[in-house]
Amino acid sequence: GSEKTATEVKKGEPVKIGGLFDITGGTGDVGTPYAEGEKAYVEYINSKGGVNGHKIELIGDDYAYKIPEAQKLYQKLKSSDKVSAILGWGTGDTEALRQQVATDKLPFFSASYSEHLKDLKQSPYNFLTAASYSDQARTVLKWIKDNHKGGTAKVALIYNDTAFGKSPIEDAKAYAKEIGVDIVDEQIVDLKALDTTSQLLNMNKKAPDYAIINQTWGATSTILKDAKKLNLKTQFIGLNWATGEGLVKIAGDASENFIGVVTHAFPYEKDLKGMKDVEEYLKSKGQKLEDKNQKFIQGWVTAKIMAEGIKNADKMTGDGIRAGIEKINNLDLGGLAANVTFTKDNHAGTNKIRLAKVKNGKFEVFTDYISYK
Amino acid sequence: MLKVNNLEVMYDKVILVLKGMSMEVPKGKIVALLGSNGAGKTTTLKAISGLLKSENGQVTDGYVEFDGERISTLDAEQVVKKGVFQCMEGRRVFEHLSVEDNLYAGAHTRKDRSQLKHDLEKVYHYFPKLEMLKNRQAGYLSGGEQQMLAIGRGMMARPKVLLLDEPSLGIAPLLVKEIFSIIKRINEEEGTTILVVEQNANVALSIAHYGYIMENGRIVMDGPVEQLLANQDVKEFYLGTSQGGRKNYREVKSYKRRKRWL
Amino acid sequence: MTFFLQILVTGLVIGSIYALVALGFVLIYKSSDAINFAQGEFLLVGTYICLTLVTAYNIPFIAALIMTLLFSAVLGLVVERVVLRPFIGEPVISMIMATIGLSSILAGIVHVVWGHETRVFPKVFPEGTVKIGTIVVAPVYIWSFFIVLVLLGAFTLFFKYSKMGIAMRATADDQQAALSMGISVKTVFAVAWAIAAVVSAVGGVLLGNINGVNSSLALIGLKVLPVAILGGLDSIPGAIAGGFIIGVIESMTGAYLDPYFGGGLKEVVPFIVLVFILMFKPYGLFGKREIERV
Amino acid sequence: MNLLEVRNISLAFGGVKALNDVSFTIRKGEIFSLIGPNGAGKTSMLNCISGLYRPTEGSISFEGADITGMKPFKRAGLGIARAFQNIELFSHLTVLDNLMLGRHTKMKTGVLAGGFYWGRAQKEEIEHRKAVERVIDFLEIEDIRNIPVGRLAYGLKKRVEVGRALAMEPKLLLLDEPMAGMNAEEKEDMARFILDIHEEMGSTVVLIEHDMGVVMDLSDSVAVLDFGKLIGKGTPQEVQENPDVIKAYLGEEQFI
Amino acid sequence: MRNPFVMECGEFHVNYKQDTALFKIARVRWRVLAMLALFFAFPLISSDYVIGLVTLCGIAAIGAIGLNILTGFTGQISIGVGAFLGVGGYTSAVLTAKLGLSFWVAVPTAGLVTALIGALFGIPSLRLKGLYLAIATLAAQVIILFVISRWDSVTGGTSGLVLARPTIGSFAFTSETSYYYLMLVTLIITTVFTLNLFRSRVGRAFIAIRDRDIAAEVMGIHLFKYKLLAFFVSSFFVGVAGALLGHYTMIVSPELYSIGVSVEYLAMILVGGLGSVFGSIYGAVFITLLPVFLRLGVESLSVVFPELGAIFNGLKEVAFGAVIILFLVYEPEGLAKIWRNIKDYFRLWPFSY
Ligand SMILES: Nc1ncnc2c1ncn2[C@@H]1O[C@H](COP(=O)(O)OP(=O)(O)OP(=O)(O)O)[C@@H](O)[C@H]1O
Ligand SMILES: Nc1ncnc2c1ncn2[C@@H]1O[C@H](COP(=O)(O)OP(=O)(O)OP(=O)(O)O)[C@@H](O)[C@H]1O
Ligand SMILES: [Mg+2]
Ligand SMILES: [Mg+2]
Repeated sequence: GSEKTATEVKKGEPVKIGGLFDITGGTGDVGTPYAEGEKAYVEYINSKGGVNGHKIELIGDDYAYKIPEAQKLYQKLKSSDKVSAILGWGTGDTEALRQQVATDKLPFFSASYSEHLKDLKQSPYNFLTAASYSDQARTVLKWIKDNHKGGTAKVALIYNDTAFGKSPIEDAKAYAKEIGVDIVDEQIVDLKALDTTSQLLNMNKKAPDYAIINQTWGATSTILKDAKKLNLKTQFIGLNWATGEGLVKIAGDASENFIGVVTHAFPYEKDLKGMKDVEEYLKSKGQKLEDKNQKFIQGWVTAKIMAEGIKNADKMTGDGIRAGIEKINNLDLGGLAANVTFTKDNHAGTNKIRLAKVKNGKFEVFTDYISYK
Repeated sequence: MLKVNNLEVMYDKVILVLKGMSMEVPKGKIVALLGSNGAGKTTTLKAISGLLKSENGQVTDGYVEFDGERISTLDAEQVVKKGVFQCMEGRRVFEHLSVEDNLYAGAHTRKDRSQLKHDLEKVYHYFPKLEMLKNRQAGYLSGGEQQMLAIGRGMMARPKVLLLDEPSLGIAPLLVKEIFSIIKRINEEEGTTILVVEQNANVALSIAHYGYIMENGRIVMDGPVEQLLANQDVKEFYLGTSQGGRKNYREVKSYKRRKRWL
Repeated sequence: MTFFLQILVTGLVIGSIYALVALGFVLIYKSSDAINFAQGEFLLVGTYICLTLVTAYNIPFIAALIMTLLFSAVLGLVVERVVLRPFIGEPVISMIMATIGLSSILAGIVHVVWGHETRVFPKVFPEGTVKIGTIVVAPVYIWSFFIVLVLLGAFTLFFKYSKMGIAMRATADDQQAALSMGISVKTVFAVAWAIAAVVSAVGGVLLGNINGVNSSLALIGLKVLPVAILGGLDSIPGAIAGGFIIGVIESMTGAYLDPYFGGGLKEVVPFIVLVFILMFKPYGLFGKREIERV
Repeated sequence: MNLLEVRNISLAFGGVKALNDVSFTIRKGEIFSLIGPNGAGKTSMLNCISGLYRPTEGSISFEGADITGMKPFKRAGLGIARAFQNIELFSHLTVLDNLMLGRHTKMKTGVLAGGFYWGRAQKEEIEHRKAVERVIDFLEIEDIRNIPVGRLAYGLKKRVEVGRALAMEPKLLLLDEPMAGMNAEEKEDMARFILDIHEEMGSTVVLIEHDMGVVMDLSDSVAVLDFGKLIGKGTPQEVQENPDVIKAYLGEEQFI
Repeated sequence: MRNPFVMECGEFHVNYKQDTALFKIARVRWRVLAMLALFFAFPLISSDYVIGLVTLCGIAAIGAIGLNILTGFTGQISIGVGAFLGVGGYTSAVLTAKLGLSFWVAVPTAGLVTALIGALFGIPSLRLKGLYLAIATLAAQVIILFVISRWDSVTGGTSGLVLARPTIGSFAFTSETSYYYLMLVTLIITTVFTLNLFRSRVGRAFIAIRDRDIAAEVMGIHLFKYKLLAFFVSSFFVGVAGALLGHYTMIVSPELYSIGVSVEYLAMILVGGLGSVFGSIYGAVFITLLPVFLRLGVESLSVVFPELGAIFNGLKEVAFGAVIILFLVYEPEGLAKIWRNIKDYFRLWPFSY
């Protein structure tokens, strides 16, 4: 048993892409629409005739957010299905597979935007399709710096004790120092926290003007509710996984005035050019944009970038697709996300984000795509 | 009243323990069931009381009849409701319950709850020691006290038939006498029918009306007590006496007589 | 001082939720000596049922809650009948493993029926906060606090005096002997599971009102295990005390230690305290000790 | 010479005084019986001797050395072996393995040697196997040596338990009601074993038994406990005639 | 029916050495050899994917044997295996990646370090029993993971560490096949070691403690020492498994060692059979492959009913739970027992009566 993995795909044959989805696991609430978005785009592009005469076949499965399952599923995708690239999901599994995808030469997109995936030496086959968590945090800090009135802005960081949660922290602190924003406090809040009173009270002793949250919806909502209960004056700003329709739903009133980092468009931003394709696809399925949420768009966009890479590829192998992705230059995503550009020495597609504020139970985007640079 | 007919019992679908066991317990009498270790006495009782199922045992042939009704397919709790109550081997008191709660547990199937207080008094009347200990945790009682509790628990169920499995096990001689005299009194005063399984043949036969002897899964001898007491083999193997009165254990090394029925 | 009191009260009210969930463990353990690893999923199912009744069928909350409790009771009965009945008389470890299997089954069903989207209760408990002096508490927690106290009383009496309560304790001690008393072990288990499911559902509905409902709610089950152990697995007052103690320790650690350790100690310290206490009280604070005589 | 000296032992559980100022000595090579009503503290006394209970007061010495605070496993090393009132065998192990466990203190194989099972470990295993086979022969349990003890009938279990204690080649053998639940015939067998052990192996035996016939026939001396107090001791004859003992334990009329 | 009192016909052991042998009967010895040959030849006929899966099974089996030593044989329930796997993985990662030691030194060292930490967390077993002890091991799980994710300077914190595949000289174990052999040899050593252990003094003492600790103590077994020893030996193998797993997947991170992993290992030994060495292996294979087969099933069903994909994902969990329960109901003694039954059946076939 020593056959090589995916050989070159012949003309006219489908290109196989592997998918690692979380449907039933800990992040199933956002993983499910994300996976749907990816599948939807693939179906959409195939209905348009595929790319370069290849249909795309997305072979994916639920790994329930369990890393060992992800590893087994990856083995299968690689050895059995012989896929040429992978659409992954969480931070843990992306990390766990980083080395292997490099050995197996399979380009890998995940929904985890850890800064160190930028490091080409460590992770030559990983790509970041949206602004990294660190870039998100830096941009937020920059925005604070630019918009804060009266003295030096005091900022607290709230995150959880996982690779995901901690990912932007060091970079954020370094950047804050650089631009002259005070990081006055850090609080760790568990992803499943029932109560954050002690953290918030401690934080409040430092009286921060802003608190940047890198969490998922559940924990963010708990924080916002407790903050409301304790009547805190701090402005909370969440990175992309804290942001989304789900937060408003769970936190209710407490989410008013919360500011979120928006990496991908909300389906209700119907005016966006890119939303037309989505609408068209959904119509063909008898669905409406209103049924979908932002994570669907995120999946859609991710798959779209992958398809673009395949389009640019000279050879239909993992390596070839990587080269294809590296040729993407200022790909216009029709406003669904910031335009992306990849090169041989840059696998981070963008560092731009938008910011949105919750008004009357709805995220309203109030900036253009901005960046700290 | 209670009739066991040609009963066959198997454990684990493999080990045949009862091989055609038959016996009868007449109403209002005390019947003793004797037999060596592993003969299947406990198994017989369990087959009657429906406790086999929870031990992976099953009745493969024959039946048990109580008041003309077959009970060998019933669940344990139904058998108790019908009025057959087994005091299990080794006392099996509920260790973490108080003595009194143990007694209440015994009355679990009783419908006439208003009578409980009265019956409790009665148990305390037969076993005054239990009253003194009523709030103690049963697990810390001494062996004899636990045995009293086990029998008292049986009384609380007001059974028509009480099955006693080795009530003398590990009990000091004086107390054995006391317990058996109480068993006799319960039989006489309450009219409870009693089937008692014993190793201590002397004491069992001293209160019983009728006796059965079992070996290897079937009855090998039965008869009224007087008749059994007169039997040479019974004397030798169960009563531990021979022609010259009690044998001395220092001298038993010399010879062993074969049992005639083997 | 206000800071301290706020932290203390927060710990107590969170503790009351822990206590509620821990009660479920205790009830199962009291009748079968087993730990129910599906406790979290019971809680989840109950919560979803209530949620569905309220949101999809527009049934008033109280009525929905009562229906949920009835449903939970039935669920407990069904689970006992279908899944756990065969384990009567088997070693406890098999039973525990079966509950792990059960948790997977329930999680799967929840997923098929309700998906993974986070859902939210419509406003059931009054909005805003309750102020006790300078301290603020969310109303849900006040409710939970009182429910816990009521259940504590009710169950204590139940186990001490009722026929079923005695039968349940007896069964936990010795199933065979209980059978020989005419105690229907099946009924005992069924009742225990039904009650445990009901208690969990109450806990779940309260939790659901705090943070919305999705499948990760089930994780509370594992989180509360130390609470049940600390109090003593078979002790109802133990579960309550354990809940409050762990709640307060967590809250205090979060407030006073986390700042020095970079946070996160809050989740760990209860375990350290737990092991420490167990070394002195090997059966928890109020657990019955194994009677070992030779 | 005194093998064991028990001096002023008291033992209390909460409020319950299980033993109250009990003293006696056991001479080397005798069969010593401990009798008394249920709950008198006989088993508790054995537990004190084998180290499972720590007496609240008093001291115990074995071969002249004080062992009051010593852990049970160490006492086993000194040569104190025990068979229990309610059979405490290792029910999933075979008869052979149960007996081999009796040799535990006499063996040395550690984890590594055992795991790799190289020369010395194997040799030791075989050597002790021989010793165990002698016990098996002695107790006439050859045919069951490979059966897990959980499956054995009661009487055989009792015998295996005595065997396990014997495998320790004890200087002092403690037997807690070895004949309970046996019929006359089986009691005779067990009595024969106890006498043989005593004669052939020279072990000193402490026997707890409720069957007065057995006690009176086998013992060299007898001690009687009641409510944790020693109410009489001496030869069987003396004890049988002691009025306190008769009142508390034996009763006026004797069972056959 | 086979009479349990009669020995297998035609086999006589004339000395104790034969009678204490691991595989007493010649035919069994042959069968074992044949199985071994099969395992060694297996990669030649199989795909990388399957070899990879079997490698994962094998590594899990080493860990499961380790856990079984503690839980199945010594009766000390542990829900901390996950974290001990982590200790093994991390130790090896730190030793190789940070200190530059060789894999061949690092893995045994990882075993030893895990063993020591295991023994440390075994200390509560002095006083705690049963489920209470189980929770103390759960505490170990939580505490160890906390330390791992906080000790950034050594462990790389939450983002973990990257490991390399081992090398001998210029040969690197990068292929699935080569790593498979590495696993296989380790598994064989583990298995033989454990089998030996339980036919000699220490192993017997472990079982005695499980069956009846008080009696064991009276037999001269130092309970505390032996319990710690059981934690030590058990954790050693778990640590080795963790290290092997780390080098196989080439990554260690705290999220890999969650409580879920601990529960999964418990499931392995329960389904396989408590107190059975081969059972641990069957159980490890079963629990590792069950999701794979369920996924296969779902996939083939999805081809027929593509719309029902989401439902199938839920059903997968249902099936997983149901299989475990059915196992426990129909064969509480686990796969090992089923295997024995099959053997018994064939041995006496056609006279199985
Ligand atoms: N649950 C069981 N599973 C398998 N075999 C059993 C079981 N219970 C009893 N046996 C076997 O059945 C036989 C008869 O046992 P039983 O307990 O009925 O005997 P007994 O006459 O009561 O003996 P004793 O006087 O020792 O109590 C014994 O050989 C015993 O090993
Ligand atoms: N571990 C314990 N905890 C509390 N009380 C105990 C304990 N062990 C024994 N006792 C108490 O000590 C007293 C003596 O018990 P012990 O078992 O020594 O009696 P015994 O003479 O062996 O009686 P039997 O003949 O019934 O076996 C009893 O009252 C018993 O309840
Ligand atoms: Mg019996
Ligand atoms: Mg005693």
